[in-house]
Amino acid sequence: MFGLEKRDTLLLGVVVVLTLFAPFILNPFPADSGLAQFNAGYPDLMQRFVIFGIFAIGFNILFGLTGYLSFGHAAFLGVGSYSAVWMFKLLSYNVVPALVLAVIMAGLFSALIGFISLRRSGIYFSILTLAFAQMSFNLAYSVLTPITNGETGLQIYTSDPQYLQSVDAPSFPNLFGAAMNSSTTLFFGGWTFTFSVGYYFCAIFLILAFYLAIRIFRSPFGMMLRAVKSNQQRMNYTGLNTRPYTLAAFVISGMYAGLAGGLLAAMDPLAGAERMQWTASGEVVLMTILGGAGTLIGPVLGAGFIKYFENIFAKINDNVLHGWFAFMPDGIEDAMVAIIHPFVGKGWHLTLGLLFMLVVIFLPGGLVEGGQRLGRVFRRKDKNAGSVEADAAQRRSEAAE
Amino acid sequence: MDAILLQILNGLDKGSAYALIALGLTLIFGTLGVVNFAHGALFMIGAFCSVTLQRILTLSVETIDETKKDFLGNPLKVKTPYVEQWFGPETGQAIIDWSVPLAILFAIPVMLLIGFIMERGLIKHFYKRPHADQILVTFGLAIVLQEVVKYFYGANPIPTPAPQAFVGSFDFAPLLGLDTSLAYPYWRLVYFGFSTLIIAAVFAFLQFTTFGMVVRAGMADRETVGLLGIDIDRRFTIMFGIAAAVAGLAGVMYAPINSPNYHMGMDFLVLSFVVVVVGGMGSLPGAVLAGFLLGILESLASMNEIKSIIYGIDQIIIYVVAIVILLVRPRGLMGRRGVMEE
Amino acid sequence: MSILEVKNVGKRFGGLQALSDVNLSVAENSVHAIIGPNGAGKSTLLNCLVGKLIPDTGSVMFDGQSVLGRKPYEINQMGISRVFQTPEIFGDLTVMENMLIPCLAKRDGAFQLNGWSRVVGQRDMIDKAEEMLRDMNMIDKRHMPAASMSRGDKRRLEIAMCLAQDPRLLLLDEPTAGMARADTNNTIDLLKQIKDERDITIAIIEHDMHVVFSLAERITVLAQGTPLVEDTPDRIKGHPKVREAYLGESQDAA
Amino acid sequence: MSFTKLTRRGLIQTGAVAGAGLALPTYLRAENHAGFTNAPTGSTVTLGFNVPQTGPYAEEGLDELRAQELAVEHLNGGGDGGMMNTFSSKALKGNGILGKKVEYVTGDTQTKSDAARASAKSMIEKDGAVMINGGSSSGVAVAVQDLCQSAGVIFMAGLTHANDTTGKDRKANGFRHFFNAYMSAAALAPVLKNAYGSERRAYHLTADYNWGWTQQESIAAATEAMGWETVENVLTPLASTDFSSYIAPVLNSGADVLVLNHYGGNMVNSLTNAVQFGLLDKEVNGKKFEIVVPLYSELMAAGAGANVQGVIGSMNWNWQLQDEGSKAFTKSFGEKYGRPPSNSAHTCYVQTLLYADAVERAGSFNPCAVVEALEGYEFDGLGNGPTLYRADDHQCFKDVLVMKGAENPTNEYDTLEIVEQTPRAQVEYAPDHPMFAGGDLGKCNPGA
Repeated sequence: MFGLEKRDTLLLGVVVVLTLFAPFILNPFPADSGLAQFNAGYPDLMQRFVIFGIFAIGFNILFGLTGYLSFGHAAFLGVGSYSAVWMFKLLSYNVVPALVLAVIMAGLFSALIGFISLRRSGIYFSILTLAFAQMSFNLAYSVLTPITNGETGLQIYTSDPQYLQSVDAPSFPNLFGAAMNSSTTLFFGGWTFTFSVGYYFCAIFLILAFYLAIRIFRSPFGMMLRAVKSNQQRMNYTGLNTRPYTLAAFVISGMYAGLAGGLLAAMDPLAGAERMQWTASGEVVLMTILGGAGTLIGPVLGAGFIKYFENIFAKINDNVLHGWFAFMPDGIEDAMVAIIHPFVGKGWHLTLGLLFMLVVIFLPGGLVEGGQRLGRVFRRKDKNAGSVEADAAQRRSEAAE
Repeated sequence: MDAILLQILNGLDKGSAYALIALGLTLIFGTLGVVNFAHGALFMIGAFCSVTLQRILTLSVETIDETKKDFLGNPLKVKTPYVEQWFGPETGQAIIDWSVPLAILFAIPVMLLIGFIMERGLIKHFYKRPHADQILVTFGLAIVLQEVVKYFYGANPIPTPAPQAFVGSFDFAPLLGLDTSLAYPYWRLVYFGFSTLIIAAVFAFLQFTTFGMVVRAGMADRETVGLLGIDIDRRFTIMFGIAAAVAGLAGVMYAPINSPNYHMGMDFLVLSFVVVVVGGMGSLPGAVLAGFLLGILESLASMNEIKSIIYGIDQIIIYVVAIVILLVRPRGLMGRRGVMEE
Repeated sequence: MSILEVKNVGKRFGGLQALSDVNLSVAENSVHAIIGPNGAGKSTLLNCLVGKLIPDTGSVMFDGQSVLGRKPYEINQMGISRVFQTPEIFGDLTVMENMLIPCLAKRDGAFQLNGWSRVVGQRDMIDKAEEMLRDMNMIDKRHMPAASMSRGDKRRLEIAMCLAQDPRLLLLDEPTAGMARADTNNTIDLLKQIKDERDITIAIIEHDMHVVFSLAERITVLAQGTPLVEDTPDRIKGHPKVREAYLGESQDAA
Repeated sequence: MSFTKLTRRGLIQTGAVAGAGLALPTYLRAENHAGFTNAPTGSTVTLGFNVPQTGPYAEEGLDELRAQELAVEHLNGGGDGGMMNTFSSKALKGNGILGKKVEYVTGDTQTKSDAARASAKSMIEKDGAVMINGGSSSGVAVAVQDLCQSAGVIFMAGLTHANDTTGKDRKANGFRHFFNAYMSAAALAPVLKNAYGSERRAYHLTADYNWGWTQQESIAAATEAMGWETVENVLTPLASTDFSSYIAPVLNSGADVLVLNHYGGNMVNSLTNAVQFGLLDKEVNGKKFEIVVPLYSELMAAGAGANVQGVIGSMNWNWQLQDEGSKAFTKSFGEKYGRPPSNSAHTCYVQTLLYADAVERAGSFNPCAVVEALEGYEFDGLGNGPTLYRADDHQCFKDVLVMKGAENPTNEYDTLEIVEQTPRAQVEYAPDHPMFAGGDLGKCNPGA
């Protein structure tokens, strides 16, 4: 179906179901229960899941397929956001021109940086992209303040021209009138489920982005990209020019990043310079590898995982902890809180750091590999040959041995 | 003219920190082939060795002074450090005053140990893994290390003063016969001297000891050295320890220059990689040269005369240099031809 | 009719004159071997032919066109394929994919942004690749990752990949280096078969005299960066200069 | 099962139809008729405390959090009541807010606009917070204030000092108790004139971002007005850690005062570097060289250690103030946490009380009612003397403290001493002052 193999159709189906039913899936606990802390089904976080999913899917097209480790992709995300907000400022709150410009600008910017950076490979490429990204961030934060509004972040003022904004259109990013921040809530017993326009808007892009990624993975072009990763020498002596292949991958992933940036701005019309910082680039690298580089679903999982941590774990404070362990005797309660305290709330970075290390050490194929291992334990059956997902994860773990 | 001289002097001092960090990074990359993103964290831990020693030396007995009040109006608890009790107030004060230089002695075993543990416990398993994995696992480690430090020391910078004897600055102007002032802080001069010493010691160690010879041979051609039946593993562990110690010592002495905080390692990380790449991956003299060079360039770029020509140049100078070098001379200033050139 | 004309090629590395005044003419549809002791400049010469190195002096003409200054992939697209000393294949890809890549390179050229079509949809290419694999007796291995094959298989795959491009000139760089005798013989048979079945010119750099004399129609002996003699295998065998410069040493090695 | 809408604009039509069709009156929740975002229903009300918990300002965030927790305790009738006893308004009874027990959620701003907004959004969308309080930088404050405006909740800013927060970026739903760069400059100028004379040549180092620029602009204007000359203004990259290359040329510039328009880690490092260079020991133009740090904080002073000695700066509040409110707050904070509160802790505590009080007086959590209650509100007893929340820009006007690094601190908490309490009249300005121009409060937004 859709020009896909059966397995891929299945995978796409899973992604579609997961994204469409995310408001239910991510809110498994009743709103007033103690575990509601772990619910992630509120619009902002769900939007982040899919937006960073898109970002990571795009990044994976570059890193997972060609093996070029870019430390500068956050710059394209930032460019996308700035472009989108500028469209809001100049034209109207309609997201269509904003997203179009975001993708185009990110594409142009990544073509420029890619053209220069791809003259080198390996760690040099990484450092070049890192240098470009840091430059962009430094400039955006201060020197380019007229364009980026620096520290505060680019936002929309009532004094902005908005030449095409009609009077009755929502004063929030919208798709022909459907505002991104509008939502409907369903109360069902103790549960509340929120369906937001913004989320579903992003979800559709995620599904499209995922579909496109499958097509690229399974195309001759995708195969060439994997060949670049495997053996550039052989590429050259097989009459293939690797530079346009890598550049195309770079630009495609840059456009994905631009789309993600544009969507971020569409969900929340403010673009901060921090989203261009190298640590933000590092974050997408971590997402991709955590989920499983070179696999289709991995980056999406990785993105969800990290964003979940950032947003849920950081909000657990001692007060909440005491709430959880309240049923225990006082001494033990305090001890439990003391043990967990360093890892949550302000210590969420620590947990994240430990997790990265554990995943990189024990699951080089990322969460996808972890899932497969689990699956194998349950099925006690050898993995099916021919699955790219399994292969990519497998290969990374072989390389690790 | 004197302004430029001053900035060059200043650049040398800044550069000495860059050079020391890059030197350790290059040692690890050159010998072990590992891209160590936790190197900045080692520098930070070094600086916290100073803090820790200062804390240990100021461990105090508390006595209650009824005549004074604390902020709540309760009698003030007066703290007297044990060292003052044991050695008398004057010697005690002097020991505390000299805690940063003393921390060098404290830091060497600590950093070596941390280096050994890191290499044996973690890095060893990553020799054959792709660079990306190395970057990730060491990046994860860097986060963990800095969070642990933050847990114990807090996020605020901790003042770690240099000994009183080094307070103030030295004026070079009379020496050079200039009539303006060319003042430079004593402690920064000490830092420069100290770095030069460490750099010289590392080079001497590699140049004149058998151990160093083997390591240099290993840097040039690891497989051959392995084939010679030399236990390269043990040497690599030691090299990692030494590299950690170099980074740590750079941090120990840096503590009085800028009050240490838990994320100072990350601040230096990107920069130190740029230095290594500019110098030439795997080239020790390159790392040192590039460290000083970038320090000087950065200092010069911070002058208003230059900033008025290119606004904001001081924000990006380091990266511009890195990009130009990588494109024009990919093996770096002193990298060997054919080594890591692609 | 010669397909490859090397004229007065010289190449210098710092103080070392790696090649000087090399003249070489490879006739179309012949098997031409280049031999010589270590350091004779064989690999340097080869690298000058495929665009990895640019000679300081002289010219290299392929089929009447100069290859100098062209990138390796351009030269390959002109019709020169190269087999490496250690097999260079796409280790992470399956055998089938390894075969498809040169097929696509032949059809689509150096770059094609066909991210929307599907690999499985390239029926003609797949047929071609499968036929090639069948010829090489590797069809049953088509789903294996290439890296997991034996060395002999990797070599055969690499040769197959080169042939899939229907090159006019096949360059082989010590194709049997480090191989067991049986594998070497297999490779010789394979090359003989290729020579017989195709309109192809083969230039081979080899250390192993057994291989050279089994295959070559003409041999050029290179010593210290310059051609010593060029002749038929029989004449080379007995040539005193060659014996002196080369064979004495290499018979032990072989 | 019922569909109910929490939507403001552009509600999905189908949702509305389904809601109308399926809704049964008995299941409809009361808050949906209250007409504003997150109207508290049950017996509790949730406040959102959004402070930096990671990154360079983590320590400051921690102190804000302490104060906020203390405020919640006091609002719920726990502890000694702190400033509630000294507050001029007696609306708060210690029984929560409008009888609802106060609960709170916390989040990490990371001192990044994006992260701060994400955290605030999760508090609003997930936890149902009616008010967001806290933060430690102006970029974050402006970003979160903008978010609260569009989401329809109240934003009570924490530490934010840039003029823009209540200047060009002012918002109807946002309130700032903290002082600003203009007020710092206005308070500092006379003190500086007294201390250092009116013929001084000042060299400015300025953090190269929005806050730095407004701070520099303000202080330069104020000092020039009293006769000082600005020799040079050098912008320093935010990412700088070593300021030596910016400080080294100061001595040769002919300047005799160095103004460090830096905050946080930048300020700790630049001040430490300046002292290292021995600037304070020099004599230039026959005068002793001096350093000025327009915005001080206790934590920065602690980070800079002995280097702050003799350096003048300004603060919003300090625990050493002797008014009843300050004493009460310092006592209850100190007894709970074993340390005196910082001025960012104070501002967050006061903001929480002010919000609660405004709700009590308005009798409603509706943001528009709260805005009305706070606008033009005069109060006292929360430190800094009589204070006005100005209606025009939602900026508090009160006395500003001029501080000086203590020469002989007796303990680790009194490294700064109060030089002068500059009266409110001296730091006031017109709402349309050029440094604050271009802003528009807009209308209060109650959200849903």
